[in-house]
Amino acid sequence: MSDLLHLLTGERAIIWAGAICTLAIYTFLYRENVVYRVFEHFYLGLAVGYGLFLIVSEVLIPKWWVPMWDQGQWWWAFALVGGGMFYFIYSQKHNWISRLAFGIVMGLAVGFMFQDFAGNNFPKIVASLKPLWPHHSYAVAAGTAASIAPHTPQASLSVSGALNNAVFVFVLLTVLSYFFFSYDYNKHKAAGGSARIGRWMLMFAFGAMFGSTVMARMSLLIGRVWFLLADWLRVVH
Amino acid sequence: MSTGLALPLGAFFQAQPNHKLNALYIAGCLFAGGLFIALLTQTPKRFRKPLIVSATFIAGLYFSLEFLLPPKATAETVLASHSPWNRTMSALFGWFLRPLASNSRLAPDENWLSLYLENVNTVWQVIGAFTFALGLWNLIHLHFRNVVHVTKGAFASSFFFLGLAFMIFAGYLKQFSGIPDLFAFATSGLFFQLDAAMFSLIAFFIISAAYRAFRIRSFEASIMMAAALLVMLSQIPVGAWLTSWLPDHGLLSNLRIERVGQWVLRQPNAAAQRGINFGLAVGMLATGLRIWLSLERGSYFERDV
Amino acid sequence: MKHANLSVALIEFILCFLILYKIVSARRGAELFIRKIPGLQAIDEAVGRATEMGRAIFYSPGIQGLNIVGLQSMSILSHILRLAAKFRTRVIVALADAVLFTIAQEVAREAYTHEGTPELYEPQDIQFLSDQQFAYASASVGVMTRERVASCFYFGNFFAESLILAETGHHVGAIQVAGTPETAQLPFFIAACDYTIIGDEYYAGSAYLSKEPTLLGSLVGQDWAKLVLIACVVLGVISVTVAGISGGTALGAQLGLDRHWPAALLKVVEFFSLPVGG
Amino acid sequence: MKYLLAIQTIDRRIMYLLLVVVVAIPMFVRFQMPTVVNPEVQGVYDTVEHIPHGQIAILTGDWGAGTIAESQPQTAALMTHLFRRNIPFAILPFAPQTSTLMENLAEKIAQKEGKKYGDDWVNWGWRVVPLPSFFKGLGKNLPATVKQDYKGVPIEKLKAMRGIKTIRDVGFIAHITPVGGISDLIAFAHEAYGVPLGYAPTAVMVAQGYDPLDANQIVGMLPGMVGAAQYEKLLGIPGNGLRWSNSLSFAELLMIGLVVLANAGYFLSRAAKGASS
Repeated sequence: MSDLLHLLTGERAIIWAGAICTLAIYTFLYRENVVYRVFEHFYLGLAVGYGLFLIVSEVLIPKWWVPMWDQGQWWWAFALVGGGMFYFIYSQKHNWISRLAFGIVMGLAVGFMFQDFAGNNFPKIVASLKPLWPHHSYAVAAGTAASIAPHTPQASLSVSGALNNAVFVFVLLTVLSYFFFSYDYNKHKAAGGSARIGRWMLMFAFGAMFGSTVMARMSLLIGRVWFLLADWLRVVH
Repeated sequence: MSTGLALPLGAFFQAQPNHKLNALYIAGCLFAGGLFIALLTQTPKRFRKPLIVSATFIAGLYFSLEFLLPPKATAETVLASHSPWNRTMSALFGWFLRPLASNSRLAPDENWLSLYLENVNTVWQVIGAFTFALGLWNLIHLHFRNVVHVTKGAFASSFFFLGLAFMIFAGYLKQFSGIPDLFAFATSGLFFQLDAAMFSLIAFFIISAAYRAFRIRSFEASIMMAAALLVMLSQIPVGAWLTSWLPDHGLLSNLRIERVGQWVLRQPNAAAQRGINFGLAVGMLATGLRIWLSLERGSYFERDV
Repeated sequence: MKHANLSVALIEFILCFLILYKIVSARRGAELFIRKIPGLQAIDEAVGRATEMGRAIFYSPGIQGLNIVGLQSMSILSHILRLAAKFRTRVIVALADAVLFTIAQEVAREAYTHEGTPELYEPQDIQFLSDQQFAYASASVGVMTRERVASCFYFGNFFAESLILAETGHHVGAIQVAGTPETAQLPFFIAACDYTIIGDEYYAGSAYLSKEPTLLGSLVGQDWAKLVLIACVVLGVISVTVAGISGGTALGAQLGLDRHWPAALLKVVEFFSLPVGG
Repeated sequence: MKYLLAIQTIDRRIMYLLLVVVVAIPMFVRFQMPTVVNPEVQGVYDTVEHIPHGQIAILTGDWGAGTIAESQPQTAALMTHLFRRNIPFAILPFAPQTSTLMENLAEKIAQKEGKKYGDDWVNWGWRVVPLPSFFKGLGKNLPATVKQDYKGVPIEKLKAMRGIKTIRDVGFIAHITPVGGISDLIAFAHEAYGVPLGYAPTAVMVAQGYDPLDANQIVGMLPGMVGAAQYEKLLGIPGNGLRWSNSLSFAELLMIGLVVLANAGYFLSRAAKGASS
């Protein structure tokens, strides 16, 4: 029995299954068809089962059941009540109780925003403060320099560095100017011009992002083709 | 929380080593919870909205305050410093800073609220896990209907159940019987493979998308195309080979395509992204603020409860 | 950053104050101007086209759960559902999160009731697919091709699956509108969709579509907040530039600027970079 | 005219077929294209080169089978480098399959380099933990926070972890990922404790990586497969990274070729139309 299981789940079996799955999905490239449809639904079932498995084995058992039952922390039973509140969404009469639960979840979710905002943006504001004129290195009065983040203005700045900084600040400001919604660009030509340049800069950046992503996406395919040729068909080594 | 209140509460929330007693306690919890919900169902209409509003606000307060209140180290610094600013601060907020600085349970970068971070996170995770069945039920219901009513999708839908049953069975074997083979097969042989195959479809789609979109039709499309081609060329050895006749050092070396590509990514691209992200951050802050203070509008938020 | 320092708290307070102040003044009836956002205008066109063709609309709020982005997506969904209900056009919503799924059901029921057509609400059209990224994508493209949807909307947090969805939508001939705060996915939506909403136009969506004073006020407040950020950057750039010139050049030394000016100006930079928790 | 139209409307299935063909060719035919090392790759290399002995490195990641072609050579290159420098490292996977993939890879490289589990590397195992509190724990008491490795062995018993008390004994963290998430590590490991961070994203996340790189929040970056190939070059061990990047070049050339073709058709047909009217 265990031999059979081993054979059915051994390395070769995994590779064969993988190859069949891969080819089935790839049929979609030609057109939607019954093979794809079958594997799509099979995949969906596996995915939902996998999600369920993760929730049970990684959250509910170690974080809820074990503390509550094995370690005697009985108050975890309240979590069941909390979770149960969500299910009132199906009650016509007491629907609002689920709203209370959603309210708490939303509250917790938005509570992060201050930390998120500061953590992600303040270092970037500092990094945007770039000198625009070349200069030699110099010392600053004691007590100020130590706390200044990496972009120490004390280092010297070359002409090309200053130019780079100027480009950076120019793009940053024009792009920001594009995102003003309450400003009538038709009335203010200068601001409108800045916003238009901002949009061009955005398109340029998007092009660059697209270009740099191609590499990643091709890599995925390379991984798959390698799998099919080397692991499955064994025609390359 | 004052120590006067904390002590009895702490004594009450003790782990219960005795399984039978523990079961009793759990039953008590569930009973209390049921009572609580029963009480909620009796809440008069006019109290419901205020209740939701305050629950949302209080829930949001925890992480906000944990971040915004100073940690122990700051309190110590302010109290110890003699600068006029810090002296004013100690005079004004001494009642708050002194107990914070003298609390021995806290690490330098913690305040009182930091102590509960892990617990709050876990509770959040556990309660979130309980909601999974909401979606699962919908899927099962939908495909079950397909199969039973033998609709057009019945054949395919039956494979949904096959996959689901297989994964649950394999997971069960691994988790509760300690046989990992089938689960390894279900994940490494099927699920992860399907994942990888689906993911790699993007490689095909990126070609057809680029082929269609990158035409010199408009100025904007042309800029986008130029930047994309430039960056793509700069990333592959052939690109480097194209401009390898340029010197390695000096002014002209900056025109080597790999350097131009680098420059595009590091200067204009990074700046543009930073611009977008500043805007997004403000948008997130505003939307978050509206939700937190229950100022948000739209069907879901305005409905009567 | 683990705890706010004074400058963080101060700036965040100022930004929040501006937003709230504008919300309050808008609620009191202040007149507000909002410029046109082409991508958002296209929503009506896309709904109209599905109606003309008598085919369904596909809506995806991305693969993340209940967060600020997801809730914003629900506001946009609500607008689309109401429009579609008016024209009696079917909308299929594909979800990847159980909690958001229940909210979407609520939003749908609400939208159809609001338009006086509660009988059109089909619970089966609000579908939870999978919380696994590519299983979700695979099921979504399956639905899109089989239903031959006429319009697709993608509003929410998208990751790599963005292009799978958008290219498939294009191949089935749908008119597509997308918007996401995930900057990395914008290029793909721009390449494959007919209209793409960029950056925080996403957060402007609900305000723009509903013209609700609170939301419009918030949008104007956001503009002011961005202005504050721009002012910080400009002020900082001027400071470090002058500091550099006066501290690092002979001219600066000659003018006696090297001692006091840089130190004073660097205070501005320092403001943003106090040590963590300090 | 007909041809001009045809090259503007090539059927997508033909393009897909061509793509598979050009990707497969370099797998059959071995050859080497020239490789130039970027400064951000050099940055990671130099940092690893200077981790003081007595400290450990942490390799975090959340990659899976899907991005194996990028994440695996990146991880392999970093592991090889750490092994060769005799710096023990800990694997901290953020996804269950990453744990297995990274562990298997470490085993494979260890065999080649003559290294042993427990002495030269450990696997802390996959854990669903909120990063903030986990890193806070590492800052206070590392062994008490990690507790045990993926096999359940208490980490104090592992030689590699001897003398490691807090995160301050961690000289380098590399994050190998297809989904980003570096900002969390920046906030909770770098900003909070000053640990140098290396970033090995898949190419898709690279553009976003330049932001923290510019702000000096990370010491460097291995951009996707090409980054791995460059790292392999620095180490002097040609591996899959270098080989697969040939396929990559071919695929990108195909794409550039198609775009150019389409535009040429578009341009010429417009010119032809202009001439006839």
